[in-house]
Amino acid sequence: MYNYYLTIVLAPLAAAIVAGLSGKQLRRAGAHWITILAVGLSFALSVFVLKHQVIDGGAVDNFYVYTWAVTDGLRMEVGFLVDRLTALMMVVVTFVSLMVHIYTIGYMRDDPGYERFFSYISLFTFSMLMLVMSNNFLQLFFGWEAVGLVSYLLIGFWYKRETAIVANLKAFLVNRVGDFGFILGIAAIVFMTNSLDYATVFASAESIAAQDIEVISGSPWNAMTVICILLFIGAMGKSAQAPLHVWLPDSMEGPTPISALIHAATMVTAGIFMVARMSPLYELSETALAVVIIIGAITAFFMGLVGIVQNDIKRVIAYSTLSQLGYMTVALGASAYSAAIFHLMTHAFFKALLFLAAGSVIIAMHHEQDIRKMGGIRKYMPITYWTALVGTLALIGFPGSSGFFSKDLLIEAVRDSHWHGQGAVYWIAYLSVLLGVFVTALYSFRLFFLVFHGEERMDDEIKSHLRETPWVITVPLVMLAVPSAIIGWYTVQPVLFGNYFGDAIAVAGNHDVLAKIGAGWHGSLSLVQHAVQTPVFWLAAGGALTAWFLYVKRPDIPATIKDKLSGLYNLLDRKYYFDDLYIKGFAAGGRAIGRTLSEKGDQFLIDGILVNGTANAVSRLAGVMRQLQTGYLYTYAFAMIIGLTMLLGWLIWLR
Amino acid sequence: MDFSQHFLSILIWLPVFGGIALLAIGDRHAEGSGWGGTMRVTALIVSALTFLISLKLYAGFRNSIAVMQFVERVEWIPSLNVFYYLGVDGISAPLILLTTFITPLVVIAAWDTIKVRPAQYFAAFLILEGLMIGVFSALDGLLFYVFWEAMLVPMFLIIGVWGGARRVYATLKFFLYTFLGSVLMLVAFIYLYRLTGSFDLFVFMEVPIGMTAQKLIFIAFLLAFAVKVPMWPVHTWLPDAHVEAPTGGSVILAAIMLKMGGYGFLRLSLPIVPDGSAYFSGMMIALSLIAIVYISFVALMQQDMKKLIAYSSIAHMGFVTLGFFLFWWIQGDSGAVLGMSGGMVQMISHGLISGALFLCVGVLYDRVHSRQIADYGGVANTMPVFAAFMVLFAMANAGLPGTSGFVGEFMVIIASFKANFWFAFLAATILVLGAAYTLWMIKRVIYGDVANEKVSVLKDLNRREFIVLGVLAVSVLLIGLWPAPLVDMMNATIEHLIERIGHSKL
Amino acid sequence: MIGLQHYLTLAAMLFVLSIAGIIVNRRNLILILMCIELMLLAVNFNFIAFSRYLGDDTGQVFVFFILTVAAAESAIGLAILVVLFRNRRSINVQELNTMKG
Amino acid sequence: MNWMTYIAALPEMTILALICVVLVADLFVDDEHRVVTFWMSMAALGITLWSLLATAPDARIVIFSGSYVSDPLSQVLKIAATGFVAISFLYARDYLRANDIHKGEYYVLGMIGLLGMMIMISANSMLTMYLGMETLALSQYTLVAIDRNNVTSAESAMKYFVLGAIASGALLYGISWIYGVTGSLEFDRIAAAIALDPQLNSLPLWFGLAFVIVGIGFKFGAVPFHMWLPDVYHGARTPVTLYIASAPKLAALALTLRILVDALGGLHDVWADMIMVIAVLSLLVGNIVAIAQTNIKRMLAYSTIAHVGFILLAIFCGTDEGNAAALFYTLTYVVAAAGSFGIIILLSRRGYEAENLADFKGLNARSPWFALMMMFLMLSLTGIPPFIGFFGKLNVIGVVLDGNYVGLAVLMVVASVIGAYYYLRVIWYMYFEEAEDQAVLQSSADTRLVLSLNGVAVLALGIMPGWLWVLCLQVIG
Repeated sequence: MYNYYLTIVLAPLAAAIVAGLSGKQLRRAGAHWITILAVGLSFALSVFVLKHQVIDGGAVDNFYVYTWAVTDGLRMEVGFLVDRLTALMMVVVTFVSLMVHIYTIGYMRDDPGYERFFSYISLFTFSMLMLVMSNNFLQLFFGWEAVGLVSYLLIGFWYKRETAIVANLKAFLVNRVGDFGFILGIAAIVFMTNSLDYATVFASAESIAAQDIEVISGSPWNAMTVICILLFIGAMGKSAQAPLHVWLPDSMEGPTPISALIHAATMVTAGIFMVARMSPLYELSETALAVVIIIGAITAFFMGLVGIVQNDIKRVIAYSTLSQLGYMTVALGASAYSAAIFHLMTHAFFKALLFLAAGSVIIAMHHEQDIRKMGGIRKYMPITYWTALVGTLALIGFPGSSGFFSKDLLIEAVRDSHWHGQGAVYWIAYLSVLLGVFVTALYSFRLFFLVFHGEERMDDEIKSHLRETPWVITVPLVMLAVPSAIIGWYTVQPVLFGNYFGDAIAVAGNHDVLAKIGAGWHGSLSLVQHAVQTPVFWLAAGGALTAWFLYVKRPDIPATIKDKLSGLYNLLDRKYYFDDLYIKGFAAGGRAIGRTLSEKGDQFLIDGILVNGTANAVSRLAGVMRQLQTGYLYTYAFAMIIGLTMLLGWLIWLR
Repeated sequence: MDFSQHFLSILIWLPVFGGIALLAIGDRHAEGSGWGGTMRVTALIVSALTFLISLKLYAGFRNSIAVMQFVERVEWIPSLNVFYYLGVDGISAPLILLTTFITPLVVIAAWDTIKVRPAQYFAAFLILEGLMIGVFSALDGLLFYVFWEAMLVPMFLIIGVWGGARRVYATLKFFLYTFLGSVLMLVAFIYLYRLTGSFDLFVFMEVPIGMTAQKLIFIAFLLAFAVKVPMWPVHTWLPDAHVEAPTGGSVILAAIMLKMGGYGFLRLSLPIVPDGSAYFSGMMIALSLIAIVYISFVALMQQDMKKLIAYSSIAHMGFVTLGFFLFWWIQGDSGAVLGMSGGMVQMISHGLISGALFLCVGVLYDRVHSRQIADYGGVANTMPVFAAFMVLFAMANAGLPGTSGFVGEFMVIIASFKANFWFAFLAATILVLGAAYTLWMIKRVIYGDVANEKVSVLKDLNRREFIVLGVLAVSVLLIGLWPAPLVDMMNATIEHLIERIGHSKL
Repeated sequence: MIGLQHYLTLAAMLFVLSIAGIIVNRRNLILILMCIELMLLAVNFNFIAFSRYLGDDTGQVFVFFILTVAAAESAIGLAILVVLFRNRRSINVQELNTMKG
Repeated sequence: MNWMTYIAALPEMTILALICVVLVADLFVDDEHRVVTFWMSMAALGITLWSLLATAPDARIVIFSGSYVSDPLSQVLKIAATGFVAISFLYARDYLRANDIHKGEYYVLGMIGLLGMMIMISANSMLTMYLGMETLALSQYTLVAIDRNNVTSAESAMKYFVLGAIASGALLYGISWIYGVTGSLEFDRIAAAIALDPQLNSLPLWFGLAFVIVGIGFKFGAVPFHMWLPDVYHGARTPVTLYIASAPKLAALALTLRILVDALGGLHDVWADMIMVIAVLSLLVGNIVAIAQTNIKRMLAYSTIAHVGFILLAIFCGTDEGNAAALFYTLTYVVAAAGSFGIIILLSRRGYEAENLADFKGLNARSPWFALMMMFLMLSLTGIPPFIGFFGKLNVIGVVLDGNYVGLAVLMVVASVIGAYYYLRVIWYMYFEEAEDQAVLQSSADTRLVLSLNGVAVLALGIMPGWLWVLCLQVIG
């Protein structure tokens, strides 16, 4: 298998390098063919790996490729850990990536940076694979930052746009704040175990949990809690959990394909994956899990609300992504790691689908993204319409769709996670995910109706050549619609209850909510049949109907609501003033500090007073002292006599 | 004769005499053939030859042992018991390789950008190279000091003759700052000489010294090295020197001269006065952390690219000193070596990265004749290849894994966590701040729409510039992806050093 | 009875007098030259007194040398004075300050 | 008694005789062929040098009934002095010719001065010392005034004369007291007397000592007895300044060593502190005031004062090694000083004194080689290795640290950092500034050659300083 793994990882890298360096020599076609072939190869092999892992029950592979550096007994190496979790992620990543590659041919057809784009997304595929296949924290961090880099490059892909380059800087810095915690977490792990290797660290998890770290001297905190929270800060940055979520909506400045690939399907889920991967650690710190679940819950509900008031087609989906990531995080917090990963997978499909559909619409609309200028597109773009519908239904969890299984069971899991106690933590988490369903349905269908139904609000010029997009775009849509619709039905049982992940994910006995649910499991069909009995179903339906009523039946109402609840509206419209806080608060504050230190500290105090001050003092002294050299003979003589008398005086009195 | 006996001497004197030869050739052949003139070619040949020879340093270097290698020891001043005593170990060898590696690049970079007295320019650099190699390989206190001081002169001239508008102020500041620092080191040396009757560094390391004396000696060394590194608050010469220096000057200054300070700490302060170092280690760590945080904020607000990079150098060098002085604070058995090798790796990598960044600024300066960030914007539109390089080096400067910039910082942060959570916390702020100031500059210079007509007519890299930056890019990535060779080179030495400073000399 | 200390005191007084003369006088260079002579005279007094007191003649030998040298010295002094006067038509000490600082 | 012992004084006799020859011969040389006088004087100096080498004693010989001594120290100092006088003659020639003051007197007086120095160097009694001193001083007064039509030279000559007279008066007065207390004039007998009767080591003797130190301080130009130095350096024509700045420093060193060490070594703990005070003052005043100078001759004058501080601090330690360091420092300093004034002369031409710092602007463009030489000299004066000046400082700081005067050592290095500024300013003018006048340097080949050798010497000596240090230790020990 060793060579397969290497090929999976290196093929995209090689393609990226070739496409990137060769530049114009190899034509546009050359660029996309080589990258698509490479990613296709990785996908094929990943599928093979998955099969090997799942069907053939192949053993977990954990080996090192090469030693990065060894010093002070700390081995820093690069290696792969491939188990069922990894395999699943590999398939998801390579599949979505492949779809996006194909889709890009159409989407970026007439963009000057064509080759560059393909090189970037292949590079991304490589980085993401490095991340998920890593078997140690160093490589994890490498992949972690590498995907951040590619994301930075791709958000700023259209670097002429001021908004784009602001957004990518913002994205990178916010992610760096997360990584700041992440690297401290890694440092803490090394401090505890003097190792970076997953296996070694997990093995000594118990002993870590038994120790304390004195972050603030005098108040020892449990080492495991510290580590887990520090690591989770990293996850918050990467998976855009509040309050580090601000970069994701802005990241929509990038081309749509990467919004689908990076900012919906794969990179943003790295945090979820990481926590799941670290489950052996998190299981040992309920405090950390509580933090995780609360953060997740807040993100899930409140970001969903913001989605309702957005008018940019991509931003709506972006906020829905935030909300869905919140769901996954909640699942992690409830120790339902499998559920989180399961939702991650389904979400990857239907959210990528939605983004690509949105992209298809955007192309058709000639890069018009404001949904208020759309409407009634349905009859122009049937394929896009139907695939988008599938995606939306999956998103709101329509019974039978992939989203249904993942979300419904995720919520059940949260409901049953009583070990969080019956206190605030539990209820905040449970209610948020519950109400979140309604919100999700509302904004999803608002978007859907505003875009595809209702009157046609776009101007005639655009309308005149509004038509279905070419096959390179629609084929990926269909290819993604299929799994979005059905994959849940078949995979839910094994993934959630069939101990699919085996040892990859560890759950403490009293945390194992899925087992409890699994006890009452009667197969996908019965779940679908009983869907109507769950509050989830009715909330979703309610949301959908509300959307229908507001945006199809009575399009005039929203305006009045907006006026009535202007306070709330502004709060949402301004995204809870997070951006203002960060830009006016931190960014400006940092610059102010910098200016002060630079002017008062360096220029005034050190340079002005200490350095040049001394120099000037000396030269001024010189100016004064040369006055003593009056040029008059008698002064000179007098000086000599002074000297003489000093000597004599010293002799007579001081000795 | 057997050259391997005089290997280091060749490394030192080949460039020096090459430089003298250049002075003899003079500018008469400045223009001449398409080659760009006899003396340019000579300069290139000499520096390249030096580099090729120095490769033997890597090839013939035995990683496993901590003792000095390629040793040469001849009487120099018998009456003062001074020896011409050279040798390298795992600490100095990488730095010498860095020196011989950077100098040819500087020569190429200056190929036809230097118009006034090119011969003297190249000569200054070659002589400087030789003297710097001398500093790194001298094992006799006086010899070390001779190289250390003599080094100032070429740099003084480089900044003063080929520098910018305020070059005189900058170069005098540079010279007097460093001179003040190093004369006190001289006093310390003489004191030790009077104590031991020898200038041999290893004798210095063996001789027991009282606590008070150790403190004073440490202070004396500290002044010399802190100025060179430079550490807060004796750093203010650096921005001025960098801004005014010609590109090559900035590169050498940032890439190699700053490393002298770090090297001095390892070669002299720690082993000669371990107890003094222990006594002051807290202060040193504090200063390093101040450098990292304070200077990063200062860098954020710079309007001049060179100033910004200069400040970022100070901040990054903070990691070096931090890593070096963690030893006394580490809890548990391991971590000291990690911190120290982290500091060393940081020195090498910073040498490459800051050098590369200064070269990038030089590329822009040659075209637009401005270092002000405000005068640029949207360079990527007209210079895509250059933009790619600059972004790469910026990312390296921001410590992106996979580039050399990450390696040292990672090691030092991890080591400092073993000492104290807050050390690591403050050190790790470089992740955010470093990215902030570097990428903000990138945003304002590289990205965006074409800012003005100057930018709109920019020509992309020519072959010469491409080679220089390309070579650096490769090396940055190489170290980033596989630092093992570098780390292995110094492991044994550093372990030995740690073991040595573990014992009190009182 | 007049003893050694009286001679020494006298010599000291002469010495101080001569120095005072050099410092206080701000008019005439000639006076300075005379003061110098006076100073040497004080020295001679000392020597003679001491040699008489010690009963050792070298002191007096020294005095002869001093007298000779003093003559040469004043000759050169006057020569310089002449040069000075030729150049600036004045021997005023207070104008002798073109070089200072 | 054996006349052959008087061979030891052969050099003095030789030069005296040759002076007379040159003096007479010069009468028959007209101004066009004045260079003949030059060559004759050079020949005279050559012969003297030969006689010095011929009579080099391996032990201490005392003749003229104890008033003249010839020992290795005196030999070294005399050889050096002769050499430097020769060098200054060479540097001076073209300048004098160009400025119509090419008179035989310069050379004759210069050689008479040399004779005075030799006498001082070999003096073994107060009387000899005084005579030598006056011989030197009188010839120097005259040399300063050699340009009869120059106001400033006349003025500085007058200042020099008056102050010098006061100084020698004070010295004599001190000598008279020492004579009175110890009853002797010969150094060794004075020392013996003090050693014999500790009672003598009391106020009267110290009283004399103080006056003697005034004389010494004046000869060296140590603060506060330095005031003549800037004006004389400034006012005198550059060749004369060169002369005064070079060889006589050796004589002053001899004066100090002979009197303070040979004669009054027993009073070390008394004079040490006095010397220390004036040395420190010289260090500070010299270095600081030099910064404010715009005239390079004045600047070098103040730098001389600063260097004297170093020399005196070495003597202050009172050890043999200290004295050796002082000797080493003086020798090396004089090499650099002679070279620097040589360059100034080189830059000057008919009717044009290149005595302002600004005149050095852009020298690198006009003559890279001599700019390089000047840089060497300046760096040597600054004390940057590998130039010889550094080793001088190294030794002095060493002996100071031997006495555990760490504070002094720090003071010395800090002072030299301050000093670095004005030396660097010369380099800065030569290299960083554009030339103001583009006139080509004209001077004869031999001058250029020797000047180059002089410049290279500070580097060569710096690379191989060992033998000189050994020599100094030997002649002192």
